[in-house]
Amino acid sequence: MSTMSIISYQEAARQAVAEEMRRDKRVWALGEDLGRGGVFGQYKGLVEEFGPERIADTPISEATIMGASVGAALVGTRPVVEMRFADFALCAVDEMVNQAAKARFMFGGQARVPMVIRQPSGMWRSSAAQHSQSLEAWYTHIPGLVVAAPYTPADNKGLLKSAIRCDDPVIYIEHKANWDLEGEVPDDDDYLVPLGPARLAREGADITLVTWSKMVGEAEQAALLAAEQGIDIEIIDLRTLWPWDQEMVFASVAKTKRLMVVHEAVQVGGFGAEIAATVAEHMAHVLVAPIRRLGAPRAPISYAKPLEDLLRITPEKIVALASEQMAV
Amino acid sequence: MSTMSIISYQEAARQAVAEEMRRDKRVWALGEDLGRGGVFGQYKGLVEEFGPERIADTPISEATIMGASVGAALVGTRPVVEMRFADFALCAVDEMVNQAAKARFMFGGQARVPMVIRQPSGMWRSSAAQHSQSLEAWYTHIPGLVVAAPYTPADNKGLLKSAIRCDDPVIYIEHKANWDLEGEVPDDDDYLVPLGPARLAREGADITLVTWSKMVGEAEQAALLAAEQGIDIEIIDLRTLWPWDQEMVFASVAKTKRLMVVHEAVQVGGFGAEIAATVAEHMAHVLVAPIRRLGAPRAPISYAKPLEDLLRITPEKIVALASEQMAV
Amino acid sequence: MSRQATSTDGHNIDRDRLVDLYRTMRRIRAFEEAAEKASITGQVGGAVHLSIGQEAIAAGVCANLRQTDQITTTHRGHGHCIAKGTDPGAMMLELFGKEGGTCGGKGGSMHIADFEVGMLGANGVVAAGLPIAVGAAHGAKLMGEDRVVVCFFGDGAINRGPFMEALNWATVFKLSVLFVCEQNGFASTTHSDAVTGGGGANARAESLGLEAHTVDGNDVAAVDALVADLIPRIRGGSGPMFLSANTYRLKGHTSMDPALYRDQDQAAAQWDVDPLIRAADELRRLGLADSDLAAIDSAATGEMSRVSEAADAADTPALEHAFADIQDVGAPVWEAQS
Amino acid sequence: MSRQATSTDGHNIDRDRLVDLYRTMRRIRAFEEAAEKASITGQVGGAVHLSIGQEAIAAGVCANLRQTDQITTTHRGHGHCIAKGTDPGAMMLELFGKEGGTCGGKGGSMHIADFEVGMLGANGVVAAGLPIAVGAAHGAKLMGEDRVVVCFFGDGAINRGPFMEALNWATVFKLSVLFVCEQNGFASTTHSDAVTGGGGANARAESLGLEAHTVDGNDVAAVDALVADLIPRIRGGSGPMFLSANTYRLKGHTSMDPALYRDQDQAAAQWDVDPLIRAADELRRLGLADSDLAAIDSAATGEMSRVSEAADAADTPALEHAFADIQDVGAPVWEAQS
Ligand SMILES: Cc1ncc(C[n+]2csc(CCOP(=O)(O)OP(=O)(O)O)c2C)c(N)n1
Ligand SMILES: Cc1ncc(C[n+]2csc(CCOP(=O)(O)OP(=O)(O)O)c2C)c(N)n1
Ligand SMILES: [Mg+2]
Ligand SMILES: [Mg+2]
Repeated sequence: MSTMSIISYQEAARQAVAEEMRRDKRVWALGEDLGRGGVFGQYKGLVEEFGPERIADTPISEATIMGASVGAALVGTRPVVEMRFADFALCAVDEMVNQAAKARFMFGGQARVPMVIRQPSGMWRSSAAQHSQSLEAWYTHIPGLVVAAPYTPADNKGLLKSAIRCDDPVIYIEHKANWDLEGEVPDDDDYLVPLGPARLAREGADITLVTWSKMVGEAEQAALLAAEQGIDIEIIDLRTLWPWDQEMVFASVAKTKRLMVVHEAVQVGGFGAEIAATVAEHMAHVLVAPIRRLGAPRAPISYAKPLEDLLRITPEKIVALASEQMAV
Repeated sequence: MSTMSIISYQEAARQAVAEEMRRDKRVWALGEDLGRGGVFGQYKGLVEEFGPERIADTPISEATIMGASVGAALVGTRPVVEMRFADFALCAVDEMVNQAAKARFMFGGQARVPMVIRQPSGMWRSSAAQHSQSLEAWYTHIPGLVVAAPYTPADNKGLLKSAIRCDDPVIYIEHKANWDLEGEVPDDDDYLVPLGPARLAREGADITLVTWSKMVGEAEQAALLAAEQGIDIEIIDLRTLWPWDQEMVFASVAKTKRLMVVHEAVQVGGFGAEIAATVAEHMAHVLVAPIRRLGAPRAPISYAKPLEDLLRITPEKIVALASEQMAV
Repeated sequence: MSRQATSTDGHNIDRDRLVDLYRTMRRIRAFEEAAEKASITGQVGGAVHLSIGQEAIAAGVCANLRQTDQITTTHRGHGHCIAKGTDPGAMMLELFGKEGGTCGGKGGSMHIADFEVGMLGANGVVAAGLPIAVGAAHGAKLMGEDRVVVCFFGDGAINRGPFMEALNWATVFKLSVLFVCEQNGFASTTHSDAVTGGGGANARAESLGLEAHTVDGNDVAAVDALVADLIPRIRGGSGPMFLSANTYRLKGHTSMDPALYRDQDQAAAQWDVDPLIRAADELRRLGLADSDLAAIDSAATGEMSRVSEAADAADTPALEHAFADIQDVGAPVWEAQS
Repeated sequence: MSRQATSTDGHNIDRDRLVDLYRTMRRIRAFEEAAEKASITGQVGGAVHLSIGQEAIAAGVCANLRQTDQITTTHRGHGHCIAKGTDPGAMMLELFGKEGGTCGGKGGSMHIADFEVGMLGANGVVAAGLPIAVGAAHGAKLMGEDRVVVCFFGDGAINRGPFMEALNWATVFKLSVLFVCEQNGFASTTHSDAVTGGGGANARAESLGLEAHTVDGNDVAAVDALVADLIPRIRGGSGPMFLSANTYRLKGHTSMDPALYRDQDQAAAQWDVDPLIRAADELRRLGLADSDLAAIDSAATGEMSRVSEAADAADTPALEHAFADIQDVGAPVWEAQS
């Protein structure tokens, strides 16, 4: 039986990397400033245990951090690539999309590209337009990529370990505002959360709310508020966006007959559209209210806090939409 | 009254650039091999008329082709940026998304970024996974960007001219398999197709089919086949994806009560999801059949023709889906 | 690095000019000290990267530019903005995220821009300013204008691909750009040297066809003298040039960074070769009275504490600005959002 | 370029070795002539970039590699593949998009790979192979293997940012990479010189800390001799090195390109310094009989016309392969698609 500890989201990820590095000599991590623990401290202490070869400080060369990782993965190592901010991964898109995602297929299965691409995402402390983006939807659109976006510390441990063990490139999205979030996490060295299945974060009868990453927290708060109005929200924390757990979502919608999708990313072209469209295609007959999406307006993220806040998904906005849905 | 000529999609674009360069000294074009007419011949003869400063041959430096264009746009010129293949634009994503799309906003409106980013897209002659992608959905997700994807030669002239006159960055997606497509195009130097409104490509009573770029042609063929089965398809050629013509789509769906969205891009996370989701949110009550999307499977594009063909949207696939929808 | 002697002696700098340069540096310092404070108190919400210790480069370079000349800068760009003529009041409002900020409060420290004085923007993406600067110069060339564009960036930025692409581009198109590399020893928490192969910035620049210079970036008179020589040549059509300015980042990477990863004695010693101290020493040598120096200092401190107070008191931007200046077609409509 | 004398004389090359190199070159030539033909007839559907005229580089470099050594190449990589030991039969099947192709027909000419012989992949994106090669060498270092990785690319690729990043990376991590720049004068329809600033590839490499060499890339013995010297040093831990090989692209950019944008007389003259002609002349000088040469030539031509015929006759890949090897979780299911 596995014991549990209460640790932070960040510590959970740190443990995941450390455990996998102990377990498998081929695993290594690279990125800027990792030797001092990484920009958010998520690599703290690792260079002391594993040395600077396996916790590698790199030049500011995102394209080559990514491209070299592809090469290193092709020859059998398993790089954990730190992109620091998801926004900077935009300096390495050819390497992610044209190389990492396609090499296995283009080469007819001769080689694998086992790499994890960590992309801390989302709004965090007035970071403005170039340091706040949530671009997970992009990666769901690219064949060859797995996409994960955990919310709980336990998932950040178990999914990151699964991602490191995965033989395909995984876009691994941690939320920057989640680093300090604490929760129960199994101590077990082999605690894995499989890539794919969602997590039922809250059972409810009236509305199925599908979300991921930090928005799970907002949804949970919203559910409490909604409960006061007699609305019982079921929350599905998708945690893996590709593949996503259609089965759990469909089963829930079959029960609640209502669907809401909530994400921090821009609503237009967000991954919520995929979920909404899929449910509309397959479950229109059971729905008693129109599907609702809640994402950010299609605006760059403002620096000034009140303007930035305008773009945030809040529990209040979720509840408002929930009541609207129940009113139909 | 404007006279018309029958010209190709490629010639239409060439005329658009030439006319706008004559009209406005600030307009210039840059990219690899433009001095020899560009890789598809779409700049043929322009260097002879405008000289090598305004039809500029660049090094193979996509990031700087894009970034320098941002700088040149910020100071008042109007670059037409040739990316050659949409796939290569992935070498310049920071410059497109973090810089071009955000500068006007981040700088509080002090400056504009009038640039057109031409991204020839789509499957063309067994070009395999790195030369065939359709990534328009990505750009619809990015605040600050306009996205256009014309199908007819007339639209390729009128929209490209509008894009060049637009004060914001426009992602301009031409289909590589369309260059030789001929059609009537107004000779008028001021023939503009505004960014935004869709084009009703075919009137029909039974199903609204929303599509864009080369798939309009497939849809038109499908409509003929479907007509033989008594199914009357209305085709909306979106031509601008952001902003898209919600009004025309909604009006058509209100009439036909059925929606199909068809695109060449991967279905998962494609722009079809946005249209489907939006209609599901707002028009669920009028629909008599579930919405249907038709896009490519989430697979890299194979080189071998029969495998490549598997990924194509064909008139037959469209008709099959249409009959299915009518059967509901 | 050991303590360096001031090398201003050789430059025969005019005292009045040095006073002006000193004043610019002091104003930058005072601005950043105020910004640092406001960052620590939380009045400034976003990341603040201080150029404390690097002011001589901003001052010495920009003193040689016309208002119509243009610059691009980085996350660490307050000094360049002030030296180019941006109003510190508007800058501080921007840092506070307030109405009247250079960008209406929508950009913050890392996105300050002031097109009226040729400040084409700070940038949150390392090395992203290089292609933009090159493009601004390309635009000038196309329009037949004799502007010079100065591009500031750090020693960490030279390892990003766009660095090379931009320099090559500037050479190929013979553009009027001065690239200024601020060699402050660090890229965030990493020693720049540890991740930089070969002969460094100047060797790379020369290999790309640029004339490359090195200057003691803590010696404002030396920077001024050298740049005074380079800018007219660039304006005259020499093509792009490169300048490495050796300096030291006296503070951490951000205002929140205690910078414990570096040798603390060495870091402390760098305060002795602070460009402000060196310029003040030189001014004294040139006969400026201590009281005159003190007056400059207190004017600067006073100015910046006023702009800081004003910024604190100012209004936040009207909410609808969150949806303004996105794009002409297809932007969200404020009324629909609110 | 004027006609160059063969410089093999100085290399005291063993005749048997030169015969082997000649045979490799001739096989590459014959493969590409067959591919060109199949491209023109439409049997090969995708773009075909011929390295005709550049074979000496592939042959001379790869002759010095072990099977466990690795290479990456570009859109113009047939020669490198054959020289590294990839079966031309599988390559031709790949070009034809047939079952049994190196990549099962899913990649085509621009994505040939053969991991068993250390051929880590061609690439459709210019310069994308450099970081990958560097990463392969980084992997070898981490795993304690003494492999050398050779990275082939063109003179146009040196203007993309990843070129600089990859070279810097190789220096910083002291990796066992040999970068080979094929200076064929063109980047597609553009003269490479016209868009390349400064001293070119070697100057850049040296500025990044790499030992850089130049060789007459049409002289297979010279290439062989130089690389024979470099590879053991690299394997011994010297760190990365750079080699510019001067050559000429005798054909157009693709098999469809008549290359009318270049001086036709100059282009014609280049056929006289074709590396095959030069090697054949040298072999005759070393006493090889014309009949022996002819035998090598006809063996190569025969081999490649057989692989071409076999490819034509082969089956197309099973359709379900379009959905195989995408990813372990979340790939489309063939049954659901068909
Ligand atoms: C492309 C990119 N990668 C990483 C970062 C994170 N980052 C911000 S500043 C910095 C260090 C930059 O060092 P340098 O260029 O020397 O400038 P300095 O901070 O020393 O002024 C890093 C790595 C970024 N902003 N952009
Ligand atoms: C990033 C990128 N930009 C542009 C292209 C189109 N392209 C293919 S080959 C080529 C020329 C490459 O020149 P060089 O590197 O000298 O190789 P060569 O063709 O001469 O062997 C270009 C521009 C591409 N494939 N990838
Ligand atoms: Mg620095
Ligand atoms: Mg070349």
